[in-house]
Amino acid sequence: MIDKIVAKMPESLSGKEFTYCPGCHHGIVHRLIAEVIDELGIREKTLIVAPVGCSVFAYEFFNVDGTVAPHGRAPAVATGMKRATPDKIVFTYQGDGDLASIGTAEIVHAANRGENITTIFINNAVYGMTGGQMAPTTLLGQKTTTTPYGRDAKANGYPIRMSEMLSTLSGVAYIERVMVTTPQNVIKAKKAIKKAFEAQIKGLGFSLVEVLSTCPTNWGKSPVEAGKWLEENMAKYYPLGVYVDRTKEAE
Amino acid sequence: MIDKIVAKMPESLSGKEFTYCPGCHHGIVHRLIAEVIDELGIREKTLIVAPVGCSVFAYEFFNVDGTVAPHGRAPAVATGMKRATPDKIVFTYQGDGDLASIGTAEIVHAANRGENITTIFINNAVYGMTGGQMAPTTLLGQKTTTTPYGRDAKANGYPIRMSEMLSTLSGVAYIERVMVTTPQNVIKAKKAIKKAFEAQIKGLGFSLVEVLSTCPTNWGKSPVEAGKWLEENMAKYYPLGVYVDRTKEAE
Amino acid sequence: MSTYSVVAAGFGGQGVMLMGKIIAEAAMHDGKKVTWLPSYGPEMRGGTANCTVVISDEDIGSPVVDTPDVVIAMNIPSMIKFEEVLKKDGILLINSSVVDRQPTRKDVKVFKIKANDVADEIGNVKVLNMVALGAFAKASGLITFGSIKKALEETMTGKKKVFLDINIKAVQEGMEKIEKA
Amino acid sequence: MSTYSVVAAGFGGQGVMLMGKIIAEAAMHDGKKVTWLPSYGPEMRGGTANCTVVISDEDIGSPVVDTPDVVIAMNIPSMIKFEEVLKKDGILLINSSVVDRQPTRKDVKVFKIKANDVADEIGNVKVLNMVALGAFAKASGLITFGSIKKALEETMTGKKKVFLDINIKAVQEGMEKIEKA
Amino acid sequence: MERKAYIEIDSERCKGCGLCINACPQHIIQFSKEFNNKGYHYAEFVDPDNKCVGCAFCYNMCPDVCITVHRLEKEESKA
Amino acid sequence: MERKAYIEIDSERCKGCGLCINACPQHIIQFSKEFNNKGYHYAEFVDPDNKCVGCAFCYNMCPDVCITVHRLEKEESKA
Amino acid sequence: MKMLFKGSEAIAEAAIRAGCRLYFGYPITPQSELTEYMSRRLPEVGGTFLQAESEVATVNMMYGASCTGKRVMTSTSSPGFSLMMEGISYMAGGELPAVFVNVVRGGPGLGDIQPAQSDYFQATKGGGHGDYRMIVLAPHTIQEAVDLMNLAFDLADKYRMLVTILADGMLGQMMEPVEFPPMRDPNDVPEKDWALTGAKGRPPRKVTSFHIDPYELEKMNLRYQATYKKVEENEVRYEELNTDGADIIVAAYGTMARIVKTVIHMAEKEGIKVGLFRPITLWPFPYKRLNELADTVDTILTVEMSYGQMLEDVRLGVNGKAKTPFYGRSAGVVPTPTEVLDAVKKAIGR
Amino acid sequence: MKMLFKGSEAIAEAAIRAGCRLYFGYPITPQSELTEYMSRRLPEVGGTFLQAESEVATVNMMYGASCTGKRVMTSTSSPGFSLMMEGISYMAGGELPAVFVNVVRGGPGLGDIQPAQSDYFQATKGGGHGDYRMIVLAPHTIQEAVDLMNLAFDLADKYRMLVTILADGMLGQMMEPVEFPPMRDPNDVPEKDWALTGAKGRPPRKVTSFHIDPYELEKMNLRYQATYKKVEENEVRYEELNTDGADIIVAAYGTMARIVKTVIHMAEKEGIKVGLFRPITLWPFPYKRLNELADTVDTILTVEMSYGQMLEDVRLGVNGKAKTPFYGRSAGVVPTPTEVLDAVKKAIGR
Ligand SMILES: Cc1ncc(C[n+]2csc(CCOP(=O)(O)OP(=O)(O)O)c2C)c(N)n1
Ligand SMILES: Cc1ncc(C[n+]2csc(CCOP(=O)(O)OP(=O)(O)O)c2C)c(N)n1
Ligand code: SF4
Ligand code: SF4
Ligand code: SF4
Ligand code: SF4
Ligand code: SF4
Ligand code: SF4
Ligand SMILES: [Mg+2]
Ligand SMILES: [Mg+2]
Repeated sequence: MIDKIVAKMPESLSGKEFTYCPGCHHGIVHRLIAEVIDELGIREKTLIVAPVGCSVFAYEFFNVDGTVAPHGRAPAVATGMKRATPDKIVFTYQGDGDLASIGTAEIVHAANRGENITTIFINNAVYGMTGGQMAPTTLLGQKTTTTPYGRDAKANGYPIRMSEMLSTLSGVAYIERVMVTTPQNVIKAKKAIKKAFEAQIKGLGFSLVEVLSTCPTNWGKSPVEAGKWLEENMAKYYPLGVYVDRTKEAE
Repeated sequence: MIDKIVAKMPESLSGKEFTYCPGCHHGIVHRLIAEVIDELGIREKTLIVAPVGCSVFAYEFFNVDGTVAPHGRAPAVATGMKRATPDKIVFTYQGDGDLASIGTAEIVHAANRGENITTIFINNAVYGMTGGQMAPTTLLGQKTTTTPYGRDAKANGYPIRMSEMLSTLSGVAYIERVMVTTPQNVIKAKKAIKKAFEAQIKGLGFSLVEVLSTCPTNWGKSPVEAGKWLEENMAKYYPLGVYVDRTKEAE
Repeated sequence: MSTYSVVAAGFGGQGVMLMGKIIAEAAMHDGKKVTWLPSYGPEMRGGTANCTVVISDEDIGSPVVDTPDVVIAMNIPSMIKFEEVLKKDGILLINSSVVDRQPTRKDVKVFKIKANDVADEIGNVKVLNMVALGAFAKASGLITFGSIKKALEETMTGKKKVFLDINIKAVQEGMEKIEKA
Repeated sequence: MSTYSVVAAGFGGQGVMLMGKIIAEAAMHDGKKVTWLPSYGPEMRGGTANCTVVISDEDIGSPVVDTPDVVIAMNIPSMIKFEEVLKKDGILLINSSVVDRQPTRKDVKVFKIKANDVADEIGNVKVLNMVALGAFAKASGLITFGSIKKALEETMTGKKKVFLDINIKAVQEGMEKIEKA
Repeated sequence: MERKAYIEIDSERCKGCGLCINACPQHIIQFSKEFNNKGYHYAEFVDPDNKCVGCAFCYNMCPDVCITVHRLEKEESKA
Repeated sequence: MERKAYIEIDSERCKGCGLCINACPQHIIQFSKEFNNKGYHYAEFVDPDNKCVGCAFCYNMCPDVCITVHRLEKEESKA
Repeated sequence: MKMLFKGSEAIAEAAIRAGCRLYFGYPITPQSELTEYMSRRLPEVGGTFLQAESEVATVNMMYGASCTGKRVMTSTSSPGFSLMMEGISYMAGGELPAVFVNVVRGGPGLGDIQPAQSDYFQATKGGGHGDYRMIVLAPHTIQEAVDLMNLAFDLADKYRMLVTILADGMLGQMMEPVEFPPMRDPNDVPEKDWALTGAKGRPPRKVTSFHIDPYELEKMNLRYQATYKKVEENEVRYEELNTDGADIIVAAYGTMARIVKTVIHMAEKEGIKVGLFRPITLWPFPYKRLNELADTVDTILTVEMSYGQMLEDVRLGVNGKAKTPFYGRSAGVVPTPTEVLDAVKKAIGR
Repeated sequence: MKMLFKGSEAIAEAAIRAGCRLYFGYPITPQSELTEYMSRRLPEVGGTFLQAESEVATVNMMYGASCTGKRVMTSTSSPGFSLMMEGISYMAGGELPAVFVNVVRGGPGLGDIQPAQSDYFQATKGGGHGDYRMIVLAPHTIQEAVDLMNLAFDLADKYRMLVTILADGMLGQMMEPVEFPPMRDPNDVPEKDWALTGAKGRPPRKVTSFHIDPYELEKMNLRYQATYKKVEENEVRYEELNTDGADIIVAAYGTMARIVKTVIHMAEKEGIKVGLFRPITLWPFPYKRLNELADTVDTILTVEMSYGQMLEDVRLGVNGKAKTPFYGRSAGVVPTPTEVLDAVKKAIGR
């Protein structure tokens, strides 16, 4: 009998303990990205741009060179990096406040320019780090610390569907929306992330994977309940699937 | 015989001479807006937010209260005004640099919130005021002072279709793209502008009219040639038509 | 008395912030000047939390305190961290339901309260903070039961009103069950 | 000569900016220090444009000049605007093809050149600026024909090279056709 | 033919862009020989044959709102 | 039954979120009675009947990368 | 009746009582409680709360709201305030009144979320472009913060200027008992004859900072400068404690000044008489009074939660008449009373 | 060979010769020619030009590019610079070298597009949040601007600091003959052992301004402060003209100093000996030399195209030892030599 390790901490993680709350999906997504980087053999030339948000320390958690951008500006920072050193693989990791609110202009234009970078977008319908305020992706009726009476379309606007919006742009090579609530869709999510990085390696332009994620702490739910709430509410409003795939056209 | 004036300077224009170059479409659009304001009888409660761009003086040209916003921020300024005084009719007038480049986040979120304001968007594929630099809407191959070798998708990104992108947002009541190259489509454009203002009057949310426009000076063409170039090039890439119309649903 | 300072520290879920707030409010009702200052930031997510309450007869200068007069340690890390800075002859109140080790300082007065156990007995482990608060009141003499009650009454309003009685009970039990070590 | 300043002013399309630039370059070739400063902004779109050239044997301080030594007025508004500030005994060169009125100052030297007409005769009205430039060189003696020619040769390169001869011609004609008023 | 309509052009306001000239179906607007004070060859309405139909095409295309369009209507059309 | 697979859990790293427990098809992970140093009831692998199939569902759901999954394979399956 | 209130929330409540019914903001630690309080409370009083998409949008929403003549405010912390610089310059140019609260945290960059005073230059010298000024108020207790809110809105309206409350994470996060002033009627403010309310029965009004002709723009600027001069003459505020016959005067503001108050007691016990000079208006800075005080002591020690920013204003005030040493820590580290006492002793050679 | 070059374009060419191959920017008058020159020229030398979607994006692209260790620059004018304040603070916190050119125009707000010096405070005192500093260079001729570009990039790399060239619309728009230094090989710069180049055969590197623990953040800050001190000791630059035995010294920088040079000649004719003190580094400011000069004259007149910003640094330098009157105009109006001469006369009572 041979004792074979089939799954363990990937090399592209630094091993530092995550600062996330128990059950927070940020951790799952980190691991998936690290696995993909390992599998593609690009660790030594990958640069991460972390956001401001709960994942602000992402640059510490990955075993790659990296930095943290001002809130929302990761796509611009990544653009600067990639333009300066096109041989590197550059990815941003961003929350919904970061990407869909303050950083709207930067993500739209990075996508539109077809910057050859990859963005992992964690949509947890809330500002996790600052204490559960409304995000642009907060669902209607959802209570947050800045929508204490529930999000109201008239007062606070609508939950924004970023993948759909960005899909209208010509510079986009790949966009998919996934979630990581079950082992099955964790595997799907990983495939999507891999495709996104592959698109960059092939030089096809901008790629993005939106991951519907939980924030058990600010949702006031247990990690398991949070996963259910996500499936029953968020996944309805934010349909999973591939929104753009120009990786085949290109082949 | 009665001598009847059938068309003259509308009351909602101040009468100040426009600072635009000969043949520039900004002037036509100004007149249309003023006519619409006259016809709707809302001059005394209309507020204009001018942009930074060739139309920076728009607030002087209209016979209404108004201001000029920092470059790109007109939708946020208008939001502030409208939220403070919801009984007023508030509109922004913005160029493509202003709205589609630096002001991307502000226009996206005003639209997404369904701010009950109206935006007139002048797309002339160029930064007019600052001397003909590339705009996000500059066509591929088009030479500008910052794309001296012609716009190249790889280096400079793709011409962005704002009406299409904004149409994905839930807060939008009305979006139409028009042009003003002939008397016939001038009349169509006016109808669109009227619909947009009516949407606001009815409280339906965000409305926008994109006007494909000429910049004879920076295109290096005569006004008449510029109109032709617009029809033959811009109108192909930026299809005219109604992109969103929730004014009927609402009735 | 002129100026006293209290640090309440523990895990996030142990209600130390509220404990500090009730201490401050009670002292206010007793006619004192008070400040309440939370730790925020690094310790916030998941880890430990603490707050500092200053109680004084005079206007309070600094709400930050180098060397507190009283430390309420609701868990081990808190005891380790704050035992060190406690003033000589100060009071160290330990939640002995959770803290199973002994303090090392010999120049301070140590008290113990089995806050979790007492709260469990009353019927709701969540009121462990009020049990500790009662013990604190007893050990320090800084605030009176009357003003604690008043503070609780003002805090537990609306939907929270149903929890008022058990919280008051917890304070009382805490005052009783405290042990001098 | 120590420091001389020249203002060239006219409609946007009259090429006054290039005229100024060639003056500056020619003076540079003559071994002088020079600055060239455009007006930009309010007047830019559609309206009038002007530039100021300072020529000196020494390092040049201010490139802005209150009272120029020479004014080249290519149209009526320019003449009206700059006649006023021209230095006493300064030179006022007028494009008499366009300016149909007389200057009012009596304490300045007035010269005229029918720049549009002369340029038209040569075969391209666009070189009217070089005609004026030639006249300026003659009237002021500030720059030599040789250095003007050199400046033009350096400027008219690539696709513009075909226009070199006619520009040189224009300068020559300007030097000849200038009239003292 | 009887005059049905005519236009007035504010020649000092005009920038000579020619858009009205290009738009007029009757070809009765032309560039002036003269410059206006701004230095433009302004647009002139020249309609000796009373061809103007009052369609306001010119007005609609004028970016500088220089044009006023008049129609001459019969008394009875008042109602 | 013979042991086919097993997992190791880094109990000090574990935050007791329960996602692995929820995901395990064999129900062989449970919360510990003890606290770890962070103060959490960490996850424990309790598989007396060798039910673990090495599916790595637990690994895949663990947000804190606490789990290492082992499979015991026959010698010949090496190739 | 006094209530125990968190600094951020007390400021919010005080703003509402000062007649503010419009809040635009974007969450950021350590002031999100202010934003959150507004989101709960404003709907109760018929006001409008809007979470903007960013601080850039925030300042521009304020610009728009202020144009209409209504009282408007926002709150943020350091990086957010930096993003507002362009808009602030525009508002100053448009002579628009509004109130900003900057709950300063450690910097530069993302820094940390602990209290600091390292945005003094930004607030007082103009972080944005152009020759503009803001009135800057620096409360040192929650009660003072509450009291200054009324003043802030009144000064803003009176002078058509921006007013910034420069607080820090400590003041924002701590609780103290406060007494609130009565609720003011938001409509009971003097009419603004420049506000954009619709051109009904009057010529249109324009709010602008733009003039293509520099001489016109200069005229505007000379008007601003005249206003600034008036403010410098009339609105200087400071507190003095123990300065009479002091061995040394310590200049400090905000939270730092609280700590100095503790130091005064500690020093007394060691026989040192420490005076406190506490500017309440950081702009206009109390140069004149400080210059007078410089005649009475040898040493004016500046203490800041920064590496020396107010220090420059202190030196400008003292103008060479006394020694001006400095003690400060920054980046979110708050000097302890003991440290400051040591600095005092060192400054007077003890 | 000398060539007649526009200021903006000369700066661009000089940057390229200094080894800069990356330019990010957004058009704005009066510096768009610089942006446009880069768009033409960089592709010729294998460099990268990118027009960003805004100045906010610009500064962040610079951040990213600088992380990789390459030389990078941008140029803008006042409102655009204001939008960069957050990013600048982050870059300062990340100790990232880069060069900014601010071609200042009249403000505040949209202002106008004429030359001004009203962004002095913003550049020298920190328009962004936190205790950071930038090196600020103020050329007064195009040749000097060209020469300073090499220095700017070298200082930026040496100290891992931001360097700002503070110019104005006049310097940007005018032409003068210039001589360019030779083209440097962009790869011929000292290796940066902190740059993000991929974690190959070494532990990963991180660029950050973030530390949740204030004591860690303080350590970073103390390192910045140590660097700033070194720069203050080693990099002060200024020009003195005629200061020896002068009746009055005028302090002025950039374009304003050029005008003062003309005034010196004019004054000479009237028998007044005017000295010029021209700081070339606005930060670090030449306080020490100014303090020495204050011993030699009664009056140091500051002249600015603003309402008195450098004036504060002059006063800090003089420290009460001489009179420090001021003359300035702002908003795009440039004081004429005659006006300045009058101010000189008034200052010395003639
Ligand atoms: C300019 C600026 N504004 C605001 C903040 C405060 N802030 C930090 S994280 C954050 C939002 C985080 O939300 P999100 O991007 O959704 O990430 P999450 O924490 O949910 O993963 C905000 C507003 C900041 N750091 N900088
Ligand atoms: C923050 C800022 N950046 C840049 C500018 C310079 N600027 C003025 S107008 C303009 C672009 C105008 O283009 P567009 O919006 O398309 O209007 P147009 O002139 O073409 O009508 C720019 C970049 C500015 N005023 N402010
Ligand atoms: S606050 Fe929410 S998003 Fe942030 S770490 Fe905790 S669970 Fe995750
Ligand atoms: S530059 Fe272009 S857009 Fe601007 S006024 Fe002239 S023609 Fe119109
Ligand atoms: S109204 Fe019609 S017919 Fe008459 S001039 Fe105008 S375009 Fe021509
Ligand atoms: S369209 Fe108007 S501006 Fe143009 S030529 Fe005709 S009248 Fe003149
Ligand atoms: S590998 Fe599969 S069966 Fe084994 S413990 Fe994990 S989830 Fe359960
Ligand atoms: S999923 Fe990971 S962190 Fe959560 S309980 Fe299981 S082992 Fe612990
Ligand atoms: Mg989020
Ligand atoms: Mg445009």
